[in-house]
Amino acid sequence: MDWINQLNPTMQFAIFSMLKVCVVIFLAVMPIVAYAVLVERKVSAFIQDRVGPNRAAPFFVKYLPVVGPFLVRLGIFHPLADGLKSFLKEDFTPAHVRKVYFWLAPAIAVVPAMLALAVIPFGSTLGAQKMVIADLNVGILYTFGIVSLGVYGLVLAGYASNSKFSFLGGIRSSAQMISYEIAMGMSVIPLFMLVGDLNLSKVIAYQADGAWLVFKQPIAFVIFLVSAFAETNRLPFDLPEAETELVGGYHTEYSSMKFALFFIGEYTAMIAASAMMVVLFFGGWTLPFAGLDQPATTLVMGFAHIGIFVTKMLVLMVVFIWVRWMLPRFRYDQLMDLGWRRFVPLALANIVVTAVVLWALHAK
Amino acid sequence: MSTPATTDIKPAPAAPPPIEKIKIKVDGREIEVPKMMPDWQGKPQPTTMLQACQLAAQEVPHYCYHPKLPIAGNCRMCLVEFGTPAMGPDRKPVLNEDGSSKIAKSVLPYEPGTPRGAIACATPISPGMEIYPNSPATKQMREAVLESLLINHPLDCPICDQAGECKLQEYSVEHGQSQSHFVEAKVHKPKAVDLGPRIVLDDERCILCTRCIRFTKDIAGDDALGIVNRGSYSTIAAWKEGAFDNNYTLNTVDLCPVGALTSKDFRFQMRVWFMKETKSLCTSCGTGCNVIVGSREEKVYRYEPRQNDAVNSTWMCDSGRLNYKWINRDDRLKDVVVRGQKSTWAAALKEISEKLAKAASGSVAVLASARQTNEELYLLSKLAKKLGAVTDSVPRVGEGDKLLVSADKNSNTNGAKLTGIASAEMGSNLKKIADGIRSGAIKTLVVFGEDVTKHGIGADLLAKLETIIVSDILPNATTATAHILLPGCAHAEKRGSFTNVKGRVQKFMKAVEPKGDARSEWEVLHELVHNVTGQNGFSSIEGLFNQMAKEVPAFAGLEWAKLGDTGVTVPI
Amino acid sequence: MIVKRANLSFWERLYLPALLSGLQVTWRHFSRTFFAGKKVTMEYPEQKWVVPEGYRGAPYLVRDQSGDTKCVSCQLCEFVCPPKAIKIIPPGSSGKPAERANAEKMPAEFEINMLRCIFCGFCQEVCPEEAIFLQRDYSLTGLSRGEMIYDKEKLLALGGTHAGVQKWKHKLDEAKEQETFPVKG
Amino acid sequence: MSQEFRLILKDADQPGYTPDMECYLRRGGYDALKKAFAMGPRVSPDGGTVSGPEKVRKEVLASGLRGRGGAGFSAGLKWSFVDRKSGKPIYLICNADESEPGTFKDRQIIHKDPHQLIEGMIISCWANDVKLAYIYIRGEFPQGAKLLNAALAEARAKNFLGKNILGTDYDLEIHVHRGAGAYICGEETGLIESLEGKRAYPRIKPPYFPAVLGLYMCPTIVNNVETLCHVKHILTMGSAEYAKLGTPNNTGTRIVSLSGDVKRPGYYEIEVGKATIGELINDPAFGGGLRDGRKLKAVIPGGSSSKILKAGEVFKLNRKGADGQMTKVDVPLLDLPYDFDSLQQAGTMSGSSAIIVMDDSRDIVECLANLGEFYAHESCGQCTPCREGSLWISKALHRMTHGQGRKGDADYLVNIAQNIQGRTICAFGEACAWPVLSFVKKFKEDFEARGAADEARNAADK
Repeated sequence: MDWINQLNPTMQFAIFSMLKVCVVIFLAVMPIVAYAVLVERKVSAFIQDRVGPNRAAPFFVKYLPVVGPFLVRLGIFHPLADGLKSFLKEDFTPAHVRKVYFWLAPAIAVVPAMLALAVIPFGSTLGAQKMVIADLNVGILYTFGIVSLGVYGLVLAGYASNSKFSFLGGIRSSAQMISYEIAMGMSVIPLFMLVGDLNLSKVIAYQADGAWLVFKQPIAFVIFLVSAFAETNRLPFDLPEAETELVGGYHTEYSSMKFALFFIGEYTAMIAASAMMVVLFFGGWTLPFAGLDQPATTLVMGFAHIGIFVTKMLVLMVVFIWVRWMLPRFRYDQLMDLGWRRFVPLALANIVVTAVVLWALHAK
Repeated sequence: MSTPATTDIKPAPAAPPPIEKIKIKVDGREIEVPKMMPDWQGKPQPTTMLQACQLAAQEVPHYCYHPKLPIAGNCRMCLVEFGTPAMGPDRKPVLNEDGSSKIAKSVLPYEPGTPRGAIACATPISPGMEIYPNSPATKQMREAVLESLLINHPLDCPICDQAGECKLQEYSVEHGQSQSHFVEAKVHKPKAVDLGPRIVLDDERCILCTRCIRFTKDIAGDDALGIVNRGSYSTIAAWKEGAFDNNYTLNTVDLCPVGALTSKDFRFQMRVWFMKETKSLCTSCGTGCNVIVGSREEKVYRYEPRQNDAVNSTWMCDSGRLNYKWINRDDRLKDVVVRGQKSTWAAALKEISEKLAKAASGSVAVLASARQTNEELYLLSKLAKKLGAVTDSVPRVGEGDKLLVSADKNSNTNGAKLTGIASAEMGSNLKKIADGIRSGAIKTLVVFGEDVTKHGIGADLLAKLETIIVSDILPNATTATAHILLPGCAHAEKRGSFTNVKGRVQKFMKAVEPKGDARSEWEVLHELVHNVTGQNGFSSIEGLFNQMAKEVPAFAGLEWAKLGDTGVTVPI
Repeated sequence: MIVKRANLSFWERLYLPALLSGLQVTWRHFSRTFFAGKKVTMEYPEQKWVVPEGYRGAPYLVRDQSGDTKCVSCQLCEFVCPPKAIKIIPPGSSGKPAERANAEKMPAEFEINMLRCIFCGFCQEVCPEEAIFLQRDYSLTGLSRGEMIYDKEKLLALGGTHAGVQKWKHKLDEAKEQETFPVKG
Repeated sequence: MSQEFRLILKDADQPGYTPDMECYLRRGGYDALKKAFAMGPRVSPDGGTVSGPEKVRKEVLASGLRGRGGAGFSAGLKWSFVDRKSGKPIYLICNADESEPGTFKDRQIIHKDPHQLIEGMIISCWANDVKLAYIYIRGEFPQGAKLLNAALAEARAKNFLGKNILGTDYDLEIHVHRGAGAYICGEETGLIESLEGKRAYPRIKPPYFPAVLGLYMCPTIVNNVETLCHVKHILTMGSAEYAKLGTPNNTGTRIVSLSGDVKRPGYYEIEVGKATIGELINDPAFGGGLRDGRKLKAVIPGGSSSKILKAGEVFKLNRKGADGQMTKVDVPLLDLPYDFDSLQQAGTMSGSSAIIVMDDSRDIVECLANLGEFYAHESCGQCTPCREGSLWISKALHRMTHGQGRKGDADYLVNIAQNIQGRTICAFGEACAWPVLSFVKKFKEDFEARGAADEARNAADK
């Protein structure tokens, strides 16, 4: 491993970043996306008294005596089949679309969501490496900046499809995501007023010292949570797709892998939102007992921290899924009303109150 | 109030004697009806209650009555309750308190409480009469008659060709009762009786209205049908089995209000409710009988006569009616063929246009068919005029009869004459054309819808020609020799107009799509005329007709829209 | 009718209790299925659904007791069929005579496009001969579109026999009793 | 006690009387014709003066002679309807198609005294300016047709027929036409159609009133055999004298055909209204009573198509009292005078004056079934209600008489019959419906009991 040390620090940083990106994206995010879909299908099935996917069985299953059928019934292989299917389906480009944008849109839908994950500290340290791809000082600003790009994918898809359904979906998504970005952004300001730093690792450190921010800023959490639903276009805010009204919304005209990219984008955004919430409100990789709130000193602890983080994140994702089968879709005016007339004033008020409290505490 | 007129009033031209009107009440509404109305032969006869009800827009159901047949009055379906002004012992009308005359409803003489109906088809109206076509008594009479008609009816609508246009079905729904009291065994009569070469009779379905008998005897003049047996066992029969064979037998199928008489040709072919009905004309002879083409999914299934009192009343001959099968024939010309190679319209028309534009005056002969429409013949004559071509068409003379069939077997002889495409004596130019070809003066021959080899221009002459342009519907010796072959349309596949032997210009509509690549000749010709003469015209049949009406003196003043469904007579 | 909106209290207007109860409902279903294994799903190819009486499955043609085709090619089903799945070719005047006595007509061809069929049952309802019945088949599969167009032979084979009133036979019997009726053939 | 009064059949049954000319002339035959011809010079119809034929017509009208065929319509009035200005020839047809069940009076005249009919016809023809007349005789009367043809030949030989009859400028020819055997040929328009060579389908009225549009679309008079015979007697006796016979408005004599369950069935000529039904049945001069031990059940008073009268019925009749006022009087069946008006007031008709007597051994349903079968067989089949209804009635009755009756069959029959009467082209509808209506009305309990018994038995059998 000497050759690494012989490189200059910039190159080293680049190589490690690449490594982390690859590991995180292809070993963590993609499987999580794939299995999140399975979980979504299974959970929804259970909530609806069904059994969910339990059919896909690759050839080798028959050689696994007890485990094989169990895994099949669990639906473990369905995500694989889904992925394969996405590649094999006909990639149809309708004649009437604007081709460049049409091809561009799915990529734009995925990339920002993945980029947002870069600043998430998903563990303390593993050896010498900090478990974050890019430990930026302005992590949260970066996140918001990147996330707000996500809307372009949807708007472009809607525009490029040259279809009324897609177009309506695109328009709705732009209005919805811009609206809730404001509430979301304002909701986290009190956090940083408390922490005094924009680096997300610092936010975790702050929480490790005291209580989790969800307890200190419950209003901020509620606004952030709801806005996260809206930002990720999840039910009850899935107006851009709204199957019952718009066929498929912005992705009506998409098929095959291009469609799958939208899907991946949505789930990645969900992961990013969950991860962000874990970092901001639930103490990140820490647990307030058994000394788990200090940076890892051993490899075991490092993996444990990653495990803690991932577990918290998955729980939040299940909440996403759970809520989906509980609430019906909002009407467009209700959505706007909630965003602009409830959450924005509430977030503002939260900032002012926090500021006043902080001023009062510090004035002593 | 009014001052006496001071200006001299010129005596008005003698008006036709006014038709005397009678005031009667139909279903409580007072209307004025003429005292006399034409009967089945068109002679004025006292207006009947049924005619009065029709004028009052009140439908009186009937089976045996037909406006074009003598009245039989045997079905009793048109029984209606009625009343007449009551007469006092002094033979003066009894008045109500308000001064209106009191109406005595007609009752059974021996049972004064029971209303007595009169058959509306034969009972003349009288002043002050009141007709109750919707009264409970009238409805009860209809119900009873329908029940009687149905007790011995086999109710085999599922296998009956008439189902869907059956008056028994229609009236049962409208006027019948939902169930019958009848519990006895039905009377059974012969089924599928071979009445004549084109007619099958199902005696069980017959309601013995005798329309067929009256038509055959009084209109067709062939007393071939009659009734045998008595009472409920009565059956229609021809005087000898299979002897009902005049040329008008199929009209009895139209006349038959039920499915007793069915056409062998249409038997079990297609249910009538699937039929698309298109107003058209029969092209089998010069009479130009108005027909309705029944088609489904681009296939012609039958012709039926359409009423036009100026041409065919409500009848048509069997030979004309059955002359539709060639439309569905498999060997129809379907492709544009240029010198044996399948081609396209664009290419073929371009070539023809160029050839004709270059042709020297007099080197072209145009042979049109007197079975083409006025519009086509007009366009052809325009083209011929530009080219200085010799033109003619072929006369066809056959046998006519007294009723409808004309001896002229061309459907548009007068059209060919009036548009100037035919020579003064049709067919006299044929020899001239033949001579022209023989001498080499005529180099190009344009033939529309005729087999010239049968009319004096044999294969040897055709071989001499530089270009033979043929448009036809079915293959023949001429189409086989054509250099450029254009597939044409049957009249059921296009729109246009014909001028019949009496000079009546009548239009017909498109019933089915042309087969294969075939295109309406007038569209093709329109394009050719435009290419060759440079004249622009109309690309719609309406516009084309109106343009023709302006340019052809005989059609002056006509318009497509003015032709209506029954046509307009022009001087010939 | 105008329904007045209920006046909600502040607590209710927060909608939080409603949200919680919603979560509770979904949780109850989730846990019942996940832990107790109660489910409504029937796992189809292994478990076959027993079709109840009156189920509207695939329409087939039936034969009568004597094994004759009941259909007389009246084409009412073709007319009434909303998706135009039925196509009947009548025998025509020169077509093959009917197998059974007295009813002169039988379809020359009878096709149902099972891909088009919506199993509405109009054909059965309209049939004056009780010749077509929606039967209990719900699993119709084929590898090509052509395969899914069932012809007369197939429909009759699948339809089986339906014992009912033999209308035409009854007519013929009645007619034979009446001696004046000429019975041919 | 009533007596027969023989006018038409006065000579016929005398011993030694033969139907030939000699015998007829011996007894004053053709005197009436001569008397008629003597009534005045034949002048053209537009002559203005009252001509001889017109005098005869007036005589007949004044005599009050009513048609003996069934409807009982005034013969003189019928003649007066004839369209004499059309310029078309006028025809006279003698309706000898006597086929009403129970009726056998015309046959007696034709068989026993054909010349009487011929003389009556010649007078009637002369009175109506008829140049060609027909005798339409029933197909089942071959002997009658033979006798009539022989008689006509004799008359021609004696110049009672043919050109310049008895030296006048009057020409007349009479032809005998034999029907082929159908009840409906007795209907006057059906008869005309049959005579024209077509199916005997009655014509629709309007517009085909025989007096205006009859045979070959010319004005036509159709009279019954007996009616035409009476014309001769009116001429012989004079109308005033003739009108004294019988009762007012019911003048003359009638031949009554008495049949059924009486001891002496047969034909009896009576003065109209001078004998009651009871006398006709029970008087030794007529029927001589029912057979021993039997009781009267019902009487059909005027041929099978007239409405039945039940034994013991009492009718309300208009009677002129001593003060000239009309009063309602109760008259029991047996006291009902046998004339046109009384029977009409009793709700039936004298029809062809054929009395059918039924005693208590008769099953009323069987009787009606018999009549129903006749009418179903004889319906011509032209118009719907009668064509289908008559067979329907017959089939229903056949079912009832074969143990398959139903309780509701009485109303079932009435319903069918009511849908026939008054809705048909000719009076056959009534002829067919009336027996059913009257039988069921008067013997409803018989029908219902029978139906109920059948139903109960059939239910037990199951």
